[in-house]
Amino acid sequence: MLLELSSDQEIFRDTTARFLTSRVPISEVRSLRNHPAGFEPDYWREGAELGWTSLLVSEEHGGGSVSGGGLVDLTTIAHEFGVHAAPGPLVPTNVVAGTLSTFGGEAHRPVLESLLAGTSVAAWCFGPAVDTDGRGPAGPRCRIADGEVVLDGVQRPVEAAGQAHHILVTARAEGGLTQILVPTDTAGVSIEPMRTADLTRRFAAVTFDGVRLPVEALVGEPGDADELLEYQLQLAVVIGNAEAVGALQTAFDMTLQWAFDRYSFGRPLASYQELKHRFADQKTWLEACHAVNDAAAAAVDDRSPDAKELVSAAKAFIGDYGSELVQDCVQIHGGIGVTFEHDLHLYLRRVTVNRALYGTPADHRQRISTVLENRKERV
Amino acid sequence: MLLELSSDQEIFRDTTARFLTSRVPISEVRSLRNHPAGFEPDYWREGAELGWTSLLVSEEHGGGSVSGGGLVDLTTIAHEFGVHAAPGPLVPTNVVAGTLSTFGGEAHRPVLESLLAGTSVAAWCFGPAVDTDGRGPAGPRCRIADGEVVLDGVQRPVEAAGQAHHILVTARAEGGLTQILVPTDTAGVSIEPMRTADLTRRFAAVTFDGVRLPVEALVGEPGDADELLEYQLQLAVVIGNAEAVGALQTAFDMTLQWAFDRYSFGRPLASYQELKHRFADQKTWLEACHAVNDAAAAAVDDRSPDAKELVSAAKAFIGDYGSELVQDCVQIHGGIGVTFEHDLHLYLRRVTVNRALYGTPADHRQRISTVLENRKERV
Amino acid sequence: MTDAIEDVESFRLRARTWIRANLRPLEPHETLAPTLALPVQTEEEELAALARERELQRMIFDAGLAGIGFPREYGGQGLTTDHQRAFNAEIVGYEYPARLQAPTFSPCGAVLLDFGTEEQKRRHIPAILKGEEIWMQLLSEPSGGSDVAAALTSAVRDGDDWILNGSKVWTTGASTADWGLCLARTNWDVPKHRGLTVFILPIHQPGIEVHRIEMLNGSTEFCQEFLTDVRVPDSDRIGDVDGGWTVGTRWMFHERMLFNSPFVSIPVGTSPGEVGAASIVNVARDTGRFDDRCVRDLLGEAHMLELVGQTLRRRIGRGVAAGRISEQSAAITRLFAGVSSARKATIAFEIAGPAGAAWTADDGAAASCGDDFLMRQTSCIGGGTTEMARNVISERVLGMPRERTPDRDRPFRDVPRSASNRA
Amino acid sequence: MTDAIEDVESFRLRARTWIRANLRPLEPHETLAPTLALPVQTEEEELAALARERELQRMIFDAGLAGIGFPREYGGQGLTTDHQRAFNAEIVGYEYPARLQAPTFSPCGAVLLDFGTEEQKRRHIPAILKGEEIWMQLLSEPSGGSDVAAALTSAVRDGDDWILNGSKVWTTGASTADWGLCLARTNWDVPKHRGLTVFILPIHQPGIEVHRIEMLNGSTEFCQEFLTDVRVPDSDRIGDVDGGWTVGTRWMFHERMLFNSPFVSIPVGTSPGEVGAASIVNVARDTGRFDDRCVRDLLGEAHMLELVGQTLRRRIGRGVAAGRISEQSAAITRLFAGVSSARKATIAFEIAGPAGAAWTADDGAAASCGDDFLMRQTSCIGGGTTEMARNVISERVLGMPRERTPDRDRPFRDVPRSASNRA
Repeated sequence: MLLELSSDQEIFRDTTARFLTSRVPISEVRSLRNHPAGFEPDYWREGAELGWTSLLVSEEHGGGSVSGGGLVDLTTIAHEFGVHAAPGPLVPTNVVAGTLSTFGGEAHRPVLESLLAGTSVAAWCFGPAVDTDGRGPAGPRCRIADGEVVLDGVQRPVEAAGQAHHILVTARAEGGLTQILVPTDTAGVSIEPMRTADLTRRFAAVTFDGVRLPVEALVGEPGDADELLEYQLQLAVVIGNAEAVGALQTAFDMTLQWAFDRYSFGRPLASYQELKHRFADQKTWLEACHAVNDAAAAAVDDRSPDAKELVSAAKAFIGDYGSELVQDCVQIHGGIGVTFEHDLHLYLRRVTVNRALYGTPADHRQRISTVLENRKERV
Repeated sequence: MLLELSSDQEIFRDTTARFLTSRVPISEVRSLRNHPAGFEPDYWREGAELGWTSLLVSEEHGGGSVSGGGLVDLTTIAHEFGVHAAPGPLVPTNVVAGTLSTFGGEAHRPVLESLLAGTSVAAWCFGPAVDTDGRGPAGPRCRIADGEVVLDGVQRPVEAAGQAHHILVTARAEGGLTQILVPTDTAGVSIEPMRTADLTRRFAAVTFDGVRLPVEALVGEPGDADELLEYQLQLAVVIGNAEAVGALQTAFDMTLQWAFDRYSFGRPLASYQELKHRFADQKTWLEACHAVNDAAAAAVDDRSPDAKELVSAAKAFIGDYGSELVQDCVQIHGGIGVTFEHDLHLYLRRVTVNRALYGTPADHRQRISTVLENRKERV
Repeated sequence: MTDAIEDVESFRLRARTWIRANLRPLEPHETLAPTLALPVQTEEEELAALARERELQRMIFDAGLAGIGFPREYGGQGLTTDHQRAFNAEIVGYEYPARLQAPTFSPCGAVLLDFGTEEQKRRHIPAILKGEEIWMQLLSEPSGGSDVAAALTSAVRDGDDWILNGSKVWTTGASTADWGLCLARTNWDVPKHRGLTVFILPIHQPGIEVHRIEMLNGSTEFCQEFLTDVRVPDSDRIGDVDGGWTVGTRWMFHERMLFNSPFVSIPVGTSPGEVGAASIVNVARDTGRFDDRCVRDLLGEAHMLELVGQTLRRRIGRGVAAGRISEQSAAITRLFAGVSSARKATIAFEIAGPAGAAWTADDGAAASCGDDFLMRQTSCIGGGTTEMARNVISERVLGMPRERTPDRDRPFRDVPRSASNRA
Repeated sequence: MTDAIEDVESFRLRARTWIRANLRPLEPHETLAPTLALPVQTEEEELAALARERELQRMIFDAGLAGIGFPREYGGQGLTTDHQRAFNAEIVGYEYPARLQAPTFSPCGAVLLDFGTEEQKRRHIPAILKGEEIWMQLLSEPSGGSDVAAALTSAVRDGDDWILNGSKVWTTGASTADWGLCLARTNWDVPKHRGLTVFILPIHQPGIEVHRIEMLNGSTEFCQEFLTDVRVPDSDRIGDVDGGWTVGTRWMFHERMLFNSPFVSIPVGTSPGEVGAASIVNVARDTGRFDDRCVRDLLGEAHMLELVGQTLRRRIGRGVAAGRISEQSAAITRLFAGVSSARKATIAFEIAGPAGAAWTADDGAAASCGDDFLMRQTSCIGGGTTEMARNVISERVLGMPRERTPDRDRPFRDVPRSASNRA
């Protein structure tokens, strides 16, 4: 998170921080592992009232940012989600809300309103995305004919598909990538829950079997969703990164405190040089995680030409170095750090799962090299 | 090197160690940087009398091993080459001698004898080798017709090409890979010296421009050199690794001693826990380098089915971890460790250059995955 | 009056013949070594498996193949590490009593052999080798971490008995073990290493209360025990009063040497608790990514680490056995195994891609990669941390100056400790 | 009586206009920042380049653009780090006096500004800003390594003068510099930090003998100086007698902050001494390996490290400037830059393949990768080692306990030292 927030941003962030502290203390988070949805509807609705879902939505649609940079503002919320290991589908709901506000038609207004009000949440299928190697089953395909869209295929894993009223799907059509907002109660949609390394987030495999929708369900121009998908990916990555950085910050603070409190061989752990130097590395990586994701968020808000490479650099760096950081926190805690009773794994899970979603570090390094390749000039 | 040598092996190794200590002390090695060949002919001839070039050669051709495992024996010599940063084309001469003894015809006997006597040295072109991605210019090609072989193409870098009387070349022919022993004074052979990160080894780009030789120059069956090349690669890698391990051993010992002697902030460096733990890692990697290359040498001697994967594991491990080890030795020395005056760079060079020759660590990891792929059974 | 010992190759043949005739070949996919990452067993399943293993052990004993490195007078074979290694090669692919090996045969059995009285050895070692006694280690404590010698569990003399109070943690098999080996403090007025004593005690008794520890992946393999006024006769003391650190040092040596021990059968190629390179190959197959050069690079790295680890283990094991390098060098093997196992878990997780976050049974070998990754540091923590291994290597193997230990020369009761463990 | 300072954007425009009108655009491939890995320059080439830079600096001075962060009364512009940053963005792609920036403007000029007397500042700072005086640092010593405060170079009072004797090392520009900033010991009977004093002195004088140090790659950029009875008037002392560590601390702070300094012009995107990610792309192109996914993975990593390093430098720079984090946080930037530069050199070497061992000019960008790799640790050694940076971060930024320093409270003459430096 930025070292300097404006006072408005600070109030905004702090409101959410205080809400999460009281509504989802760690004991509550831990018990949500058996909750079918992973979060309570009331909790989400109240969060939406604090602005969790409105930052990427234009003012004319009832949204608005705090600072003028909606994604930067949203990263302060996401950071607190990470700090508190908070539940709730922050990434997909915001990606869909932002998309519907900018590219959605009149038909999508009621959905957008319910997302803003927090009375429903949305899921987003990260589709046949951009430069990764197309692993997993081929994504969905669709045909458009006679005023109808017909959708077939499978997508997995999809966050909050089982909790969402709508899923934003990217499908291959003859003309190119096409996006469709699919109500989850449409005939032909089936949702199979998956197992996950997360405690509170729920993922599903979603199958579309001859799903028929009116063309009003289309989002943006059919066949022209490449840039839209790229933009959504950038949003999802930056929000997920901000959560991960919040989780890393908490894990780091907790472990540093442990090193001061815990004695071994008559000395605090914090007095051992080898551990001190590892903390120095951790601190360096942590500051770097903050720095690169903040820069990525600003670049996406500004539609800057370096947004793609910054977003992927942030994902690749936070994924790899963040994982090593939090695993080193586990190591310094020793056995207690891998017990369910200890809090550390809640942060470890957040970092781990976010690393695997929306492209692994290796996938994003490939994306970066594509950017480099497309730079014609020899430096 | 093996922790336990037989007493014969020990005497053999020690003879070379004492020879190198007196003939090429470090001051001499340093001054050889300006020597056109990198070594004196007398030095090489005397070394050959100590058995440097005879271990892979059968007894009937005047060679013979100490222990029955010629390559294992040779690694003890190569280890001493690394320990003393000694000059001389140990890898190519032995690869060629071993090849000629096993696969060479009568026509090659005089060459083999001169290699055994140390009156000439040989070069070996590491050709279009095995599973790497064919980087660099396409290797040489040859045609066989009317009792003649005609050879065209470029090979680089080739160790000792400028010092050798003969070069063993692998070329693509219609029937497949073919090996040819080319006298360097043949018309159409041109040898361009290259710059190198080494001090005493010399490399060249060798061009073959319509080089014509009688078919007696062929080594092995034309079109059938794949296995031969694989065997040569294994020899080259294991010998080069053994040199690198010797260099690592010296760099490690030297740096450990420095840590005991050097004081900083009123304490010896050796008393700093962070450095102690790095030395623990170094020691672990060093023992692992010894272990895996010794196992690889034995597997090649035994023609064991796991020879390929062990050789490549050794190359990949020693290349990556050995580089980190010796670079950490530089780091612990500080600025003095990168001066020409200090001895450390002689070992750094040996490890660095050997890492880049005969396939990088990444190339050898690809080779390993090919072995895994070809294992049909699911484990 | 010692017989000439059996030649390794003839022993190998004898073992091979018996194994093939008497033991069940494993099914493909079947694993014996329990790892943290495996699906959790119910207590009934665990007990049934153990009963079967006791039976197998008895068969092995009756065949004259049990306790290869234990002396013949205690029911063992009086053979060497080389014989054990031959046995380990022959047992590959067959059912065998995996759960009995550690900690029962070693370190517990090995410590009894090193320090037990003649009577203790005669009573327990044959019973162990017949599969009649299963043992557990009561060593680590919640307060202690790597500082095993800082045990707070106390043993107070009471006539011919000792009264033990305290808590032990990270024990395995508490619900199935018969006996325990326990390190306790008998003197608080001397520096920590000089006030410890080792005892043996039956586990199932009223003064011992056992709690299962839930790990983050749901495994409940580990327990914590609370000892309340547990009475142990002085005849069940191992080694001297206040001489427990001598025993403890050897105890931990046996723990580090498990893979090169003459007491323990571990099929060649096994690395318990590790994500094996072979299973990573399956992750690549099941995600359809074997053709990706980056994935192949990672597969090559994983297999390289495994081959290097095996050859290193062999080198160090032989070097120690031959007396060429110090026993402390076992820490080198331990360090390498811990770090490379963590790296392999990371590689598997990376290859699994999104299946590392969420999965179904359809994901095949990729399905457990996320949970394995969450647990990856256990390879660098359990059985002595990698930090302790680095201390041992630098100080004991390389002879570098010892760390400053303010607890070394002062009565243990005055040693600074963590806030939570202060008086 | 201070004027309102010029607005950053209007300054930027003024700078841009002047730069475009007066400075030569660089050719493609042309680099200005000297790195260890570059082909060695002859002394004549070096002197010619420097003469041109003095001329450029004078032009910049005359244009009212020199010394952006230096006060106006000493010939500077009295502006801020933000103005300097704007200038750094505008200078990209143009010839500029690269060699004058460090150590002349900072740390030397910056230290003069912080601790010089009014007379010293008036004499030297305008001369520096006009390109008339080039400075060098006489700081490190052969005996000292990271322990800069353990300087053995002595300064003994003699009337109004001081007599200096000793040796300094890792200096740059000894043959071209006019003045030096020198740390010396003035008191051996107090702990090391309390017996140091800083002096300034002209370099070209008989008592100073300069030896070039040959680096393993043939570069002779660094020198060692031997000072024999060098006489320095007390008026050339900087700061208090025995107060040299106060000066030295600030001196090293300026050194760490070069990339966020208001005194130094460094084109945006430059990382001197580093193998840049862009040049690694050229290695991939020149070896024809851009299509290899493994190579692309490495290129992605290199560029990632570069972007992260840039954003980190900005974050830390702004945080320090705004007083949100301590000045010691500069060590974070230093650590990251050192480690990531070493990694980038490794990546380039890996991609170069066999051209890393031997090369000709035909190998293009791959040609220098082997030598760069040999020199890769310089990024973690020069300008304060990464080990020292980790000490600073853990102790000063995170407040962890200080290392035991047996030299801290004892007279410097009694401190244990390396065998080679004992009396």
